[in-house]
Amino acid sequence: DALLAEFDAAVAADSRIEPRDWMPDAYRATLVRQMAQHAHSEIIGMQPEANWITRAPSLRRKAILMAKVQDEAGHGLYLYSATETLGVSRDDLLDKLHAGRQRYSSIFNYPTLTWADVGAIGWLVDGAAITNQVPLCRCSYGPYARAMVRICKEESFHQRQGYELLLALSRGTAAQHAMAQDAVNRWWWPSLMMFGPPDDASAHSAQSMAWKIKRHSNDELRQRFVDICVPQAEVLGLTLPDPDLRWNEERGAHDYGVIDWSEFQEVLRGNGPCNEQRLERRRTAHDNGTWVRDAAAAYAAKHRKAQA
Amino acid sequence: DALLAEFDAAVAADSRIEPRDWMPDAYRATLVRQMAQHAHSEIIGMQPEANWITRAPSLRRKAILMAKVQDEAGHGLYLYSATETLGVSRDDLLDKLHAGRQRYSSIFNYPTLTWADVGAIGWLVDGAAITNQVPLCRCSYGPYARAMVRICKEESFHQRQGYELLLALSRGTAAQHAMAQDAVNRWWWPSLMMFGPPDDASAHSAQSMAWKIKRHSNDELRQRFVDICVPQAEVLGLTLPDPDLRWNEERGAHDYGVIDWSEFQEVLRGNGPCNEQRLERRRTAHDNGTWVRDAAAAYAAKHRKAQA
Amino acid sequence: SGAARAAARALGDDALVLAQRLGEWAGDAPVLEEDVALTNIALDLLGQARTLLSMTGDEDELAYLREEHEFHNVQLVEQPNGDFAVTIARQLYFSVYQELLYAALAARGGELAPLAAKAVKEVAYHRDHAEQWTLRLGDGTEESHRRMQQALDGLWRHTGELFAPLDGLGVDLPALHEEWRERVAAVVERATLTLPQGPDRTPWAAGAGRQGVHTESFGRLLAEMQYLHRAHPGASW
Amino acid sequence: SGAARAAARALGDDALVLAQRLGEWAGDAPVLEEDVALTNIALDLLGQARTLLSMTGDEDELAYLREEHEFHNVQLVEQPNGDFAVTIARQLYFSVYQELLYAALAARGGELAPLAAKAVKEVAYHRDHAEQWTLRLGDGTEESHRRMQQALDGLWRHTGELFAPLDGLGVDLPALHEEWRERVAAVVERATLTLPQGPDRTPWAAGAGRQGVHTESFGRLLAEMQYLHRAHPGASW
Repeated sequence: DALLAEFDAAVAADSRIEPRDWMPDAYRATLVRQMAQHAHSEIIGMQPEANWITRAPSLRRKAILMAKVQDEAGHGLYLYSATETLGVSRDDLLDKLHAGRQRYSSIFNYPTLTWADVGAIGWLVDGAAITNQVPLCRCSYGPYARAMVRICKEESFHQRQGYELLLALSRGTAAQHAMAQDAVNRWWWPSLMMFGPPDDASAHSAQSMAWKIKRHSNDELRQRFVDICVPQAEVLGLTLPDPDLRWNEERGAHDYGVIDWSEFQEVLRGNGPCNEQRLERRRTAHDNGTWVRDAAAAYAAKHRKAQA
Repeated sequence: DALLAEFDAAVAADSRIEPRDWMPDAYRATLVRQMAQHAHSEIIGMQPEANWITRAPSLRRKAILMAKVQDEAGHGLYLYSATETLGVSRDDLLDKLHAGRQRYSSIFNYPTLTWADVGAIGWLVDGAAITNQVPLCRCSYGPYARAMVRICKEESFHQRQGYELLLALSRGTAAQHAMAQDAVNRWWWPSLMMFGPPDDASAHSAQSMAWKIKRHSNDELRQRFVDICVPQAEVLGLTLPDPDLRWNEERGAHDYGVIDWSEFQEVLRGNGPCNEQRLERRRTAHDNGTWVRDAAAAYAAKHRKAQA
Repeated sequence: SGAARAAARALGDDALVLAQRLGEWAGDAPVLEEDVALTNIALDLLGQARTLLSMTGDEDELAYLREEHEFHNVQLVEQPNGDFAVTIARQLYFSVYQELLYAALAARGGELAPLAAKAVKEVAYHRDHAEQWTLRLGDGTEESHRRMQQALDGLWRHTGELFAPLDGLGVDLPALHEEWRERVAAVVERATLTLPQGPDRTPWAAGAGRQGVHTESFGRLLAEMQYLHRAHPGASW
Repeated sequence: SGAARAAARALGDDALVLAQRLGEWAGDAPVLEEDVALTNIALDLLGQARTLLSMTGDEDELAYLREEHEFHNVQLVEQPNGDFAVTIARQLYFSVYQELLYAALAARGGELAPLAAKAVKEVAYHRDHAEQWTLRLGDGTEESHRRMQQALDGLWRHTGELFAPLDGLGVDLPALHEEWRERVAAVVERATLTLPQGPDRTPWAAGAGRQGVHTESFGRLLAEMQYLHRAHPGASW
């Protein structure tokens, strides 16, 4: 019909779809699913890093890490707000997260075992996130695209800080260097999995590309990430844990080893190292905060009434 | 009457009063008060020392400290059992403790701030306790006297271990020596207060002495304790924080400075450094354990029924 | 002078220790906005701490290599977070104090004045944050009222220490006590709560953080904060 | 041999870390009898740890100066205490395992046999203690049943690791797995509970304590355990 034609034309012309515009139900549902997952990832993603705030080994690093975790809370706020423009409330989204009915990025189901993990998350996980997210700044849905512009700017700052943290360790004592290498060993493969299943196994990709929610395939983005990381690892003086990693002259890109997708599926199914722990901690924080939120609501209601 | 005469005669003859013997209500009440306070002191007394179990600086010291805290739990068990012979249940006594209607020794309202405090508690607090308790092994009430025999044996073991811990610190690095001296500075005066108010201000003493629940006055025991500690402190190479402490040739005893009884009264009134913390932690442990005790009771009831 | 340095260091310790406590909240706040706000306050305090400690030595040596008794922060800031009401009560007591203190320091000039002039603006926000939450919790639900009153009562005994004279500071701290009490009382009253009546200091003479005597939980706070740094002597991070 | 020493050290780490966790209970048990019992078990385990670690080096250097990844304990023993049911579930899984293991070690002779022969008696008591409580909690109230089942389920994923082959031990650990499962199942069934059905190991290949990879809470356990020792390098205690 006419509305759909108008919508398709707008997407084709690279115009932004705005909250008041008509949009297909499936487009809206896809956006809600993806934006909610993204918002949830920001707040669950605070946990593995917050794990090291109290133990950061210098005051400068402590300040950087605190600021980063604060930014993640801020990103969560933008993204929940952007999602609310699609007609779902933050409370509702949080309930779905806590009930296990909406996802967050599987990467946060891996533990941060040492201080170097803070650096590896910055370099690799934030690096992968940026590679994924930069194209989203041109996403067809306006509020999401604008939130991503702001988020990407901050993320790239985090990524550089993570890189610099690892560099300091790599050039530090033998124990510090080993700590950095161990962290990269543990985070490399999970980071590659952040781009999602291979293109031929990806359920939602084709429609999302057509709608310009997504602009590059999973494998394209993964390749881009690998090509960026290899020279950075060399400068760091750290090895990426993949014996098959090598430059392919013909393709003008790096070949890399086979990803263990069975691990990815297991973590997705809830059997990763920290799935239960992360969700449980989130639920506990939420439950412990109920009386506070109730108090704020009661206070606001009283004072609205008093003014009316 | 005849019963009272018989009781008085037994006490006078240094016979033991046993649970089935008739006894005056006031004698029973005094014993319950004192024995309950003693039992409560054992279990509250676990807290300041347990505070260091997880941080003990060598495995040998960790084992010694664990064993000591275990002994305290054991002493609590004997003493609650002995008190139960007077017709009050442990549950009832614990309820009174948690409600703040029965006391525990005020000494446990002081914090253990460093590892050396574990030594100072052993040397000074256990030392004062033993000085108080050895005469109780001849107390007129049989079950209490017998419990005290067993307890005193273990306490004197603890006291030697505490002394030895301090000795190792005193002879260790400068930082260790300072840690030991600081602990002795903080625990000396509170230990002297463990003997209770001066004889002329002691409410219960006269009657307790007549009943042979108590055999020496507060000030007598305090003097005995001071005279024991002074030479031990010299061997330790640590200073007792009392400028007025000196040998009095005439009395054949040490003179010592004026005790700040206002502090004692404040701590007794609940305003010591840790009163709230200790009682709150005890209540929390008890409350957290309710479902466990309920389960054990339900299980026992089922299986009694099943056997009947 | 030595006394001035010691005073600056004590104020730095206050800020450092409270930042550490607030950092424990990260990710666990009752609403996402509070994850942002509490971390923001922690960052301000950490910044103040770094400036103050650096005036008296190497910030990391001071933060990571001193023993418990060498820290001269007031005991208030080391008290455990408890529930959100306890954290807010601690913030209220401390931010009102810090605002008065920094204002006095800024006014009097001298070495600490530039820091104080900057920090007083940050602290005004901390105080406003604490006030807003005191009002909401005090005048919210029955449960929040009860918890907030309990929190105010529980921490009251650590407030007297804030106004003990501090050598070398150049500010008459005892003179600020009355103003502090009035400001706190005004918020507490608006929040339908009662200003605590008990003693405002522990009767145990030795119980003052300014003399290097702390509470049991402080040792654990330091162990967590310093462990990694101490496990790698001499390393750079 | 080096492998035999590494195996002894790994068993020593198991005992040390579980003793440390149980030590956290001191003073907080649900009944006074359990303050005695849990500390007693902790003391037995600490004794085993000291013997095992001393066979491979200085016990204190090993306990206090290794980094996280140098500890080779199974992840089960480092899991946080949780509520009493979690502690009992951890005790049940681990004590049945340890009893089988020590019996096998005692039977086969060799360097570890004397320790194993002594320890197997201690562990029989630990296992009996865990069994009695599993029965009481499983067949007690509705709440205790729910908590106990949840505890068994939650820790199940850390049980598979117990039976991974351990080089140099001289005991065929995988061969003990079936016997372990039968013994645990028998208790669980008597307690009216259900043997967990999920995976008995984390799918993350690197997730094995025996290879020096641990869980997030282990870093905090070590920080607490080692802090004081590390804060005074070279001191004797």
